[in-house]
Amino acid sequence: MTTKSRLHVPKAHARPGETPDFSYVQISPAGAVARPEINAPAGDIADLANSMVRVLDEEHRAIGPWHPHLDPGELQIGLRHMLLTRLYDNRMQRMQRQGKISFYMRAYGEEAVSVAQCMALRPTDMLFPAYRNQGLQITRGRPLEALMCQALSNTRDMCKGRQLPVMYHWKEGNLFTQSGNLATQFPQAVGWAMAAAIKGEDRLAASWLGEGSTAEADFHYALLFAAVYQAPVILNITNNQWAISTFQGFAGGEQRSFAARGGGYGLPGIRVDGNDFLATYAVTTWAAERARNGHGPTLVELVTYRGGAHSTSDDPSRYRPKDDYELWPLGDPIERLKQHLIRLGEWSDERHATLEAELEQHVTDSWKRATSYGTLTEGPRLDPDLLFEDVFKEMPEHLKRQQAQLRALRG
Amino acid sequence: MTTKSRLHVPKAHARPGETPDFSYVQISPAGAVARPEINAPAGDIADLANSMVRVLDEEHRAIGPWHPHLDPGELQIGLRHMLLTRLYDNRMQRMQRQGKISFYMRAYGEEAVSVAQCMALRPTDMLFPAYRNQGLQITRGRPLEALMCQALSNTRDMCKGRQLPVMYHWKEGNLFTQSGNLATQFPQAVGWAMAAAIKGEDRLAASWLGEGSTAEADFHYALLFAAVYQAPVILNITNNQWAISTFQGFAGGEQRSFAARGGGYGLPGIRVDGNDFLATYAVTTWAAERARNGHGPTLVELVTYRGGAHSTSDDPSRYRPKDDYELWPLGDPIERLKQHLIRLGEWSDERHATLEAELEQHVTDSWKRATSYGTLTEGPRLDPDLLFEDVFKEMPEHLKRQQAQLRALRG
Amino acid sequence: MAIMNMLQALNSALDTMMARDSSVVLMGEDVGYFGGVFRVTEGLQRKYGEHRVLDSPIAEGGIVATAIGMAVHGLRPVAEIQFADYIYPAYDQIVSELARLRYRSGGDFFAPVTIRTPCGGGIRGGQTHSQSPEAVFAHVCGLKVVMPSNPYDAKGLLITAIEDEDPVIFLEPKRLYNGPFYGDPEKPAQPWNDHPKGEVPEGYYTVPIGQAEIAREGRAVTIVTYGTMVHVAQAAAHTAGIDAEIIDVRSIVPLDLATLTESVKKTGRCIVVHEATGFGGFGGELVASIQEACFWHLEAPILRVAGWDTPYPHAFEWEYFPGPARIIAALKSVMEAS
Amino acid sequence: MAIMNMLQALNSALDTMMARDSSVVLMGEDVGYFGGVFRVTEGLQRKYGEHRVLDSPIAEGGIVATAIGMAVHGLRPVAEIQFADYIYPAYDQIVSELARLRYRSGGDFFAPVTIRTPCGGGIRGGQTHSQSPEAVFAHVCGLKVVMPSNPYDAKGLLITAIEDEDPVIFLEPKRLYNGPFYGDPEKPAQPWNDHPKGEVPEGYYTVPIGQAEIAREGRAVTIVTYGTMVHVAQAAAHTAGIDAEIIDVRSIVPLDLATLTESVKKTGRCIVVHEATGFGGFGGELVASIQEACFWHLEAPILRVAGWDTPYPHAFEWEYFPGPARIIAALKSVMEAS
Ligand SMILES: Cc1ncc(C[n+]2csc(CCOP(=O)(O)OP(=O)(O)O)c2C)c(N)n1
Ligand SMILES: Cc1ncc(C[n+]2csc(CCOP(=O)(O)OP(=O)(O)O)c2C)c(N)n1
Ligand SMILES: [Mg+2]
Ligand SMILES: [Mg+2]
Repeated sequence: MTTKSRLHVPKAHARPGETPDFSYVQISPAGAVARPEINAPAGDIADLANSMVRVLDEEHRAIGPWHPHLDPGELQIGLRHMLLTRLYDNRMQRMQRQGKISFYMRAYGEEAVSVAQCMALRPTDMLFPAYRNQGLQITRGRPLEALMCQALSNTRDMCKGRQLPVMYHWKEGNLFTQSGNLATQFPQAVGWAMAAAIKGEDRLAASWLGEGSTAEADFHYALLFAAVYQAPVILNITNNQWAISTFQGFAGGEQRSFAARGGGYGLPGIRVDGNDFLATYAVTTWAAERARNGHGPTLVELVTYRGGAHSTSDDPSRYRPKDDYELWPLGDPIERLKQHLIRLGEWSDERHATLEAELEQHVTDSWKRATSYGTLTEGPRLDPDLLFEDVFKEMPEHLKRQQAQLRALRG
Repeated sequence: MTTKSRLHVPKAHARPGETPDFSYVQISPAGAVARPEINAPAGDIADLANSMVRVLDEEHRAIGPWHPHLDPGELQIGLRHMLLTRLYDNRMQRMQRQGKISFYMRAYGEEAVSVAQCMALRPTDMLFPAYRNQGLQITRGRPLEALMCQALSNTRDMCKGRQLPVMYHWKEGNLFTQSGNLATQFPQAVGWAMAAAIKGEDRLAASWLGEGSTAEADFHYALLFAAVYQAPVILNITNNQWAISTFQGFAGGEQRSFAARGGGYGLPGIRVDGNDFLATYAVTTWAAERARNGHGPTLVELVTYRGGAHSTSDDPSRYRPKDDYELWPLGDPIERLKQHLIRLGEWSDERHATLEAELEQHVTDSWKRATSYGTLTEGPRLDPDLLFEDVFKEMPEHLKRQQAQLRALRG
Repeated sequence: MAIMNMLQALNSALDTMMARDSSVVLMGEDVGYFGGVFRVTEGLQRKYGEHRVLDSPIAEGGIVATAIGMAVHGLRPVAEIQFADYIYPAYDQIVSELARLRYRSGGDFFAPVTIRTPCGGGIRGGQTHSQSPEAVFAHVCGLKVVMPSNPYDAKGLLITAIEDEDPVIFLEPKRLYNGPFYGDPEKPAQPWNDHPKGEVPEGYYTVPIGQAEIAREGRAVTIVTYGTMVHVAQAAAHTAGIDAEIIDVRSIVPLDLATLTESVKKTGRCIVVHEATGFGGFGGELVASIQEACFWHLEAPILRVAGWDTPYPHAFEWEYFPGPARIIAALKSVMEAS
Repeated sequence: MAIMNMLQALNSALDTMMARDSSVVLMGEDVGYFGGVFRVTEGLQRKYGEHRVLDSPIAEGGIVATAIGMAVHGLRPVAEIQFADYIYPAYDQIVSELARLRYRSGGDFFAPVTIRTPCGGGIRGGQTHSQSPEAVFAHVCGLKVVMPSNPYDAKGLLITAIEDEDPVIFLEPKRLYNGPFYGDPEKPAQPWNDHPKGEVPEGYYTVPIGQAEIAREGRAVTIVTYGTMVHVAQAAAHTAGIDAEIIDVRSIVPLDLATLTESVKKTGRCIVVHEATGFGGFGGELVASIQEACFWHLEAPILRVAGWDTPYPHAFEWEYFPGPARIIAALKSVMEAS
């Protein structure tokens, strides 16, 4: 049967033992893509989905019409948030290995997505993240300690022990509760944006999902409803090339960019170098201005790479070459912004080392404080009575009975 | 709240009492659209989604590169099938009004879609219809009587009384069972086509749904899986402008053609005048050749108009102008093919009248035979024992018990 | 007070709430300009504008998902799913999201969405316009689930549902829209005029979620039921001349177990009746809970009368429907047991 | 015979069937090159090629829909849903299509699709990697639903499921993949080596769908359960020193009611145990059916022990899990009743 099959089966660029081959990634030169007006009709700017907006060139200069002309101070803040995200991630991964937390997922290699995009939005904009957007929390100023308490499911866990690590939320920070179910947040963000429009606000919603998650129905619903009602929303696809072991070709990436999905629905799709902090910032600003000025939704594809394992439960050496990330043609977002700042004369290796040490210390201090509120295995524990709360606003009789039963059992 | 709302709400072209305004329908002149090679890559032929393939011009001549050069004999067969579809529909609608059947849905105004497309495919190709594709059954030679028995839920009903009228199927005719749930057939057709490819066959699958149904998740799944595995399938959208009372704008048709959805997934989308028998035939042939020759799936949008009510439960005068269909710019498919044949010297009003009388008689005879096998209210009835069959291949104990219970009740 | 059928009562509930609370918005397929295929939202777009009564794409999952987002931003969406048979494309958003937002976010986020949908058979709708899926929602913690059996309750419960801070699945037995149904399709349809529950206040009032109602008092046996079957059970008890107490559950979640068990302790016998497929249906929960609470009072096994374990077939609608004959048979069986 | 854990047994079932029948194809997220996140399909793509072991897009609804189409064209697809918690996007295709094709087409079309999915908690998976959704499938007529509790049954039932002409929802209690679990998370994990059901024939054999198994004989009380809870019930009965008969339901649909009721008639007492949320769960069906059939033999109400009516929380996994303490409490309660 196999031999006569005519089915097309997408191919990964390389498997373990093979040489990474990233020739499939279509890359535009920095500065090459024009920046349309924010009121350009979707039909006129379809090419944005097939090119790649880039600002930083190979010499780490910022060039072209998308150059956002940020202050060096802002760039340094961006660098700091990205670095903090990475150091936080690394520490948490280690803590998972040591059995302090049950599970973890890093954003390694894709830190610019959350940090640059969040900086381009207003604090009043509502964000609907996926699980690899911890950078949004950090950029909005969430204390690491709060994130750690969540990952520890301890007595200060914002989720009251109910969610896996990394499933954060922050009501005051306008960061929505994360779901274990992929893509569900995408059309919810559209609904939020529809409500903002109905209320006549100029706030907007933004959401993220992985390229693998674009296969879910919720991706389609989001694009459709956003287009039909012209909702003020930015729909972001973090294309890090992998969905666990599955190459982006199985999500439809062989045929076409993911940004190109937008056009058919009538919303502009724009593809950007997601490891280029400046380009990512600029594209997000452009999409936000569109939304805020009543020109509707935008679909953004951020081309990046999942530098590490999918999660602490994963072992990528089983399905892709070990040196993949080193050979990834769009480089590392932190390194690239660092070099750009150095080139601007606004940064140095020494300052970088100092910053890193400072942030490491910050992570250490935060961890110390966080663990003082308990870990999965030690210290104070959340009250098991909480198990029955928040199923409903008010606890119905049957849950009260069950709560009493559990209390009795615990003696 | 309403006053400050910035939400965009799609608008119908006209409401009852207003003058129909079809200026929103983008129409290409007959013969204007180029016919690409069947192996043209999707990316190169994106424009097919934004133009409209038409062959019959205003003078009823067939012109341009899509002219399929069919024998007059074949055209006459097409005319016959379309006319039979219409007469069948009209009779069944009357029979519903008389209480002989519980429900009915006509294909009035869109007969060319099923008839021309079916004629362009091979009998071995597997068809996954929606509920307004009775023309597929008729074109494949299904006796009307069989369709009527289904609509009557009588003793010869292929569905054994289980489905609403119009929910036909025909296993020997390679016509899949229809669902009351919109759009579910679309990705199923893709799965069938994937199996055909795995088996190395050159058979293909085709499926249909309404433009309103493109909003369902299954539409997205179908396009995605078809594109990823390059399945030999033709995915047809019958855009008859309405989904019950809801104008196509609410399905995303304001922004863009429905054919344009294909491009983002990497499959060619092609828009065709669905009331032009020749154009519809030609486009389907082209898509079929693509699929059969290993060039993958095609998304076809057939632009047409729902000339009548949604179903016998509907009253369109509540939501659209009464004279809508008369003013529809693409005319009537039967009338247009008839005039073309007359112009070719291969038809006349007299022959048409004779044919109509013959087919009316055929409908009458079929109805007589069909009703002899029972109606909903009279004559022989299906054995209620059948209620419990076919839930599973073999009836499990609990259903046997229930069957016995019902038998006992019936005494 | 006015006489209303169930459609009018539901319309009045929506109208009342839209007038009182500008955050209430309606959405669904054909609900706007047209007023819904059953006309429950008739006139409301004209009155409140097309920004508060939204026609939606045919995408049940998208409707619920965007309703969640709207509710998170402070609106009170009432989403219509055209038929309960078509709610499954939204099942993931309902089960994984709507029902769990509050829990997973430690109480910080929640979405007070009401999902209205016509359910049940008896209108020649065939297998895809007749389903009663209450069981697949009742099992999902975090959802409230209600099913009214008359205009008065329909309006009062719908107002309560819209005001409720939790999501509510609001199931409307479509066979009751125009009048009560006593289980005999041969008899002419009855209007709500003659029924005491057809009298409905014009303005605001509520019927609490979480309370069953005794629809008929009796001492010999308890019939626990809801929706259309409340009336069918009445007819059956009447025909059989059995002094049955009939309890209209009304609120499937939370369930008013106290009212149920009190009755069964009194009568010592019980049958559970619903239109949905029996196997794995909500009747199982009712029987299990009642037998646990009332075991020592029971003089006969609790029997269930429910739809057969098949789809709802077009031609055999009345063979499928758990009508008076089956209820009477069950009543007799539990009455005779000893 | 070989010693296999449940992962190996499932893999062996797939391997056996792929070798015997070239129409068997596998599909699912990460099942191909990688061999599945739990490694159930490990090595099979290498052996049978990437046209018979397909990596799928992350679209559960699309996976089931295309599997239906494939099955209609004569293939025998075995689709993996990565976690049972993620099966809901496919719910419509399963409920409205897969379960009903044969019925609605008068027997002319059908789709023998097997859907495998890991279910249950106890692996620190939090609220979205721990669910047991058997009840929302058991209620859907046209589906068979099975849940094995050991490697021997897992392989035999999976082979039967693949050969079955009807669709089968195949639920794999993931906590049992590597060894039996007796309910105490503090105790070191046990391998399947020492368990008699860890001995599994290398080749083809079947375990029938529709037959329960007596996992432990006893005379004092019947415990009706399935999946992980079979072992937890064993431990509980052992600890409590109660002569319980434990029935492993195995096949949820069709249900082997005869084996259940025979046991309960013998013991006169019964508890029903499952991991899923209790309210509206499959336990209700079990209790309702058993009390109906065994009423006159029952010496105590039938009690249910199940997951609390909340999501499965990460930090309170073991407070949530219906472990030995709760089972023992229920056993004592029914034993003492009189
Ligand atoms: C509905 C659903 N299906 C499957 C999964 C299991 N799963 C978790 S992450 C993942 C891969 C997601 O890949 P992608 O969307 O590309 O995001 P990335 O991990 O690359 O950031 C899968 C399949 C899930 N969480 N939810
Ligand atoms: C899943 C689902 N949702 C809703 C419905 C109710 N419904 C039946 S037909 C219809 C309109 C379909 O419009 P379209 O797809 O354009 O097809 P047309 O009737 O125009 O041929 C609707 C909403 C349904 N049958 N299935
Ligand atoms: Mg990814
Ligand atoms: Mg239509």
